[in-house]
Amino acid sequence: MYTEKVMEEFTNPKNVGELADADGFGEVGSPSCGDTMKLYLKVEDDRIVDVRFRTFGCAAAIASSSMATTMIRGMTLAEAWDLSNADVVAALGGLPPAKIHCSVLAEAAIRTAINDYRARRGLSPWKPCSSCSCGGDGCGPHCENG
Amino acid sequence: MYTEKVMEEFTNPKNVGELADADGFGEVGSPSCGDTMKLYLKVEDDRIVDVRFRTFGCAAAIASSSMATTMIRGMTLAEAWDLSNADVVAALGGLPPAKIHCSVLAEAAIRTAINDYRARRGLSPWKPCSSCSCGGDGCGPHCENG
Amino acid sequence: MNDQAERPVYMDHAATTFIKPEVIAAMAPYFSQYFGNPSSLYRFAGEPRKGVDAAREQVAAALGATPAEVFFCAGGSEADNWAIKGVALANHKRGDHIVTTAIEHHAVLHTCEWLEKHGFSVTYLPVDTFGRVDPGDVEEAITGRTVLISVMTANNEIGTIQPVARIGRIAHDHDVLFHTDAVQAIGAVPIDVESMNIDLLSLSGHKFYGPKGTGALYVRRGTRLENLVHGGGQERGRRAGTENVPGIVGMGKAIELATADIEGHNRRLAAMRDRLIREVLSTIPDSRLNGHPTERLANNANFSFRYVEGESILLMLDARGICASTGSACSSASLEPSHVLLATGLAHEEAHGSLRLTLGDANTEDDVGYVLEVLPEVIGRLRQISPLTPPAGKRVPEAE
Amino acid sequence: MNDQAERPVYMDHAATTFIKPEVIAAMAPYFSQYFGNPSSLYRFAGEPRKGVDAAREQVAAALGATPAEVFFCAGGSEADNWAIKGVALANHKRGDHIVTTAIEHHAVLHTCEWLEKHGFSVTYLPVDTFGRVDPGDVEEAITGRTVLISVMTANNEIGTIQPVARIGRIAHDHDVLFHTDAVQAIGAVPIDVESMNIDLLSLSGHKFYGPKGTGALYVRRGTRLENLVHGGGQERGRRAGTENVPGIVGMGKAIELATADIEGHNRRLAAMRDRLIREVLSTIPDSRLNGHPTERLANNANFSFRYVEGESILLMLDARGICASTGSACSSASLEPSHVLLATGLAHEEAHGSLRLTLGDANTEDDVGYVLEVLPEVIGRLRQISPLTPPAGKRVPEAE
Ligand SMILES: Cc1ncc(COP(=O)(O)O)c(C=O)c1O
Ligand SMILES: Cc1ncc(COP(=O)(O)O)c(C=O)c1O
Repeated sequence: MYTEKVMEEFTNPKNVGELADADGFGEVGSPSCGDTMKLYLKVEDDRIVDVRFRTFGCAAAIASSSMATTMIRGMTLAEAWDLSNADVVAALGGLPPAKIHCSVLAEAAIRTAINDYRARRGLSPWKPCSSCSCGGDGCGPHCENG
Repeated sequence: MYTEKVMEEFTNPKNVGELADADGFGEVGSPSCGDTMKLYLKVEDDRIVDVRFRTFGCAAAIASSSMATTMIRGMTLAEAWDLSNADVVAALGGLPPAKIHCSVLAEAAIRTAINDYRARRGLSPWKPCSSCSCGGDGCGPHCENG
Repeated sequence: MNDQAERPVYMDHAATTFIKPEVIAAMAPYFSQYFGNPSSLYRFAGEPRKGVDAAREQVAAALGATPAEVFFCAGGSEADNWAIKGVALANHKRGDHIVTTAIEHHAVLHTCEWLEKHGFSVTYLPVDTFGRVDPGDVEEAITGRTVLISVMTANNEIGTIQPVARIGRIAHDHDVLFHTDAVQAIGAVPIDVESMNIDLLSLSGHKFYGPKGTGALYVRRGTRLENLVHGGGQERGRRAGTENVPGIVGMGKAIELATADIEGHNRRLAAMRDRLIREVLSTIPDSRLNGHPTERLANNANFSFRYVEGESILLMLDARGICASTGSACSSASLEPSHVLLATGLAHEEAHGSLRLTLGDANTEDDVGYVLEVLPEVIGRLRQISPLTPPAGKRVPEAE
Repeated sequence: MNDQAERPVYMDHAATTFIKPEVIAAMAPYFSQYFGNPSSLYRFAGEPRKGVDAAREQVAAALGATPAEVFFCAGGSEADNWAIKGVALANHKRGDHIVTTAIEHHAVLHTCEWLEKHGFSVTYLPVDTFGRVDPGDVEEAITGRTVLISVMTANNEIGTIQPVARIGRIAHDHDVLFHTDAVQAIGAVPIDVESMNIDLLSLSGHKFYGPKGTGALYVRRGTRLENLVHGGGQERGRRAGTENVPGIVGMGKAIELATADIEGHNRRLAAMRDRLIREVLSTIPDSRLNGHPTERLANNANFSFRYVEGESILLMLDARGICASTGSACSSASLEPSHVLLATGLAHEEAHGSLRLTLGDANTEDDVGYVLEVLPEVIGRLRQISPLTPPAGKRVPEAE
């Protein structure tokens, strides 16, 4: 059902934990819906220098959390914002169709944490393309409408 | 499906044929219904001294014909009239429920041939119990209502 | 009885076939080693799941379909019920009329009769003396309310092959779904659901050297179809019930083998069939061939012998170690003559005297020779017993 | 992964069982030697027919029924569909109401939902926190239009055994037919259809060490029931389709073995189950037992672990070579938490963290020991990952 890569990330997830001095924090999902994720970011010079997560959910949710956090470590916030769940799924070698939604959790947590970081700095939040009129050509950091 | 006895009677039926000088003849059934039997009786002193049949039908019909004709050989006409299909079935060691009706063919042919014999002698026909009001306690030759 | 009785000459492959050793070998590990439930999440369920997936590909390949269009079930009867009820109930807002033929298997006919009790109307098309449906009749029968046409690929009793591709074309021209019962046709008639415009197709594993209790329904992508068996999410939510993994694997293997060389297989069986037909008709008077002279299954020979009755023929042959059939196996306990033979115009008494010999992979020319030796004797013997046989002058010569 | 991965500790016998060697041995000759169609007339069909007859007697004996009341089909799902649709459709002039419970298998629930779409009304009775139905509720739910009560003998997820005999009594007092899905109960709960007033009962071979794709429906003599699969005259005209002879023979053998010593079997499994329950609850904080403390299947242990999710538990166990389940096998691909756990009053998050361990004949105390070693580690590990786990002070001690 799951790829070997998924099972590897799931059984040995990276970046599990909390950051007491996080610069950005995101919490998404609700346990009654099945998936919950908390994400902690440490940011230096607009770049993610440390990241931790905790996830309640199925193997796909945990593996996506591990993979996504590994991928954004070292990225600029703009790069991290652009990381889509499809990128995470690809890095995992695919997910069963019924489990794709689990990878959205990590994408959402990252964006929530980035906007938390921006809010703490007094910056206006970036918006996902779907909530503006850029037509999906680029939004958030790159978006004229942002 | 069939007992060994049925298969024995079927594969080696006794009394197959015709009697050119029959004293009684009965023909029952119709080929379009599946079963047909012709029965020839030779009678001496009210006793069946020879009997032959031809049957078109399934194995049960042929076996019943063979068994019934073997049983009535040597019987008085009254005894032969009383031979029921149940007696034939019992002698065959049983028949599948769906095939019981086949044994009725022989019973019917015997009675038809006996009444043909009686008609040729100017005697009134015997009736099966079901067609009189004796209540089934005994009919035909023994029946007060006969 | 005779020597042959122990290991009979089996000529009833339309009733059921033996399982090929390769099929048994393919199934074997799934009984004990890979016994897991394919729906389970752990790795131990991987082998059973892979087995089912591979079988789905094998079935799809045999039909020119995609694996996503193949749904496993428990046999040809279930597949027929599912296809016909499923289409009828799912489309009843669009229409309530079904077109089928008078010579379908009971799994189709009785299902149609059930639908008639539930508000549908059904046209049972006639067939010609060879058992062929006229595609023109199919076209004429279609009304604005027609939701389904169901015509079998090949008949189980007389072996007649129907002009399925032409009927499929007509169905699609009129935007009506087309189902075909291909239970007898797999391995004998090349199937391509695309070019033949087939929307639903039933098959049954034990008719092509696979296991009993296995079947499949091909359902063209996008076809509206209600479930017959509701429950768990197996078969992508369309047929509930824990998968019969060994059975499915066996059926997959069997259909692969059965369709690997249809032409060669047909050539071999048709040679034996044609010898049977030729010699029976020439040595046994008052005999006739039922079904189509050329458009017939390569393994099927169906005769009528006047003056004698089918079950008697069958049991006399059985006593000589030959397994054959009269009418279809499942109705052989009934007293009605075959509805198929009657539909081809046979009188009751001719229909009663029918014999079906269906050849299979293990039959040899020796088997054919033995049947050709025994059958005339049997018919002769029964004609001696029968009151319908014409008198001596016109009488059939006694078989030596 | 670990050593155990190759030959896992299998504790998912409610999903499916291995086949006992005696069962495989019983089936073997019917694949090749006795491959004939039991409906055929020749002697070669005698052995298959006898095999089916003997299996029918074995099933009847296990249920306290007569062979004439046993009908073979292809599994528990088909049996459930047949029983419920069959009774509903055959009795719809007398009524249109069905009483069942919220915790039935999907084969029952989805069938009832289908009937609701076709004009029937269905009462889904609640259960208590242990998953028990109150017979008083059953009685109250009966109306003048009720034609059927369907309550499972034992639940597949939490193992709770229902007061079936009392419900049967109530059904009969009110002249309503009573069906029970005994798929999980065979070999674990002694069944006597007479004293328990059961009119229809479903069973499935692969749940008691028999073959997959086999099942049976017990139908009390005289019960009005429509066919689900129409066609040939098999199963005395009530279930069409060439009989799956090897499967039927195997199921007969399996039920004979499974019911030979129910008490001894239960004693052995219950000892292991009780050890599992005792030690899991005492070593893993924030864990609870789902289902009834005593009225439960001897092989079933079902837990909820707070803060963690079922699929994760299951796959971590799988990585350590343990096969288990969360919710029912067939719905494990779905994202909904188990309808059974929700019906017992669990919150969504508790229902999500459930684990079902179901023991079987091959499990040993060593297996139990291994699970008791691995499970606390797995739960501990997942709780480390989970954001719901309470902070360190209140934290679960790390499993060593
Ligand atoms: C209680 C119950 N009923 C019905 C079924 C369906 O049985 P099968 O999968 O054999 O069709 C199952 C098995 O999953 C079950 O546990
Ligand atoms: C043409 C046809 N359709 C359907 C069936 C039913 O198949 P099964 O008996 O495997 O359910 C048969 C077999 O008897 C058949 O010959």
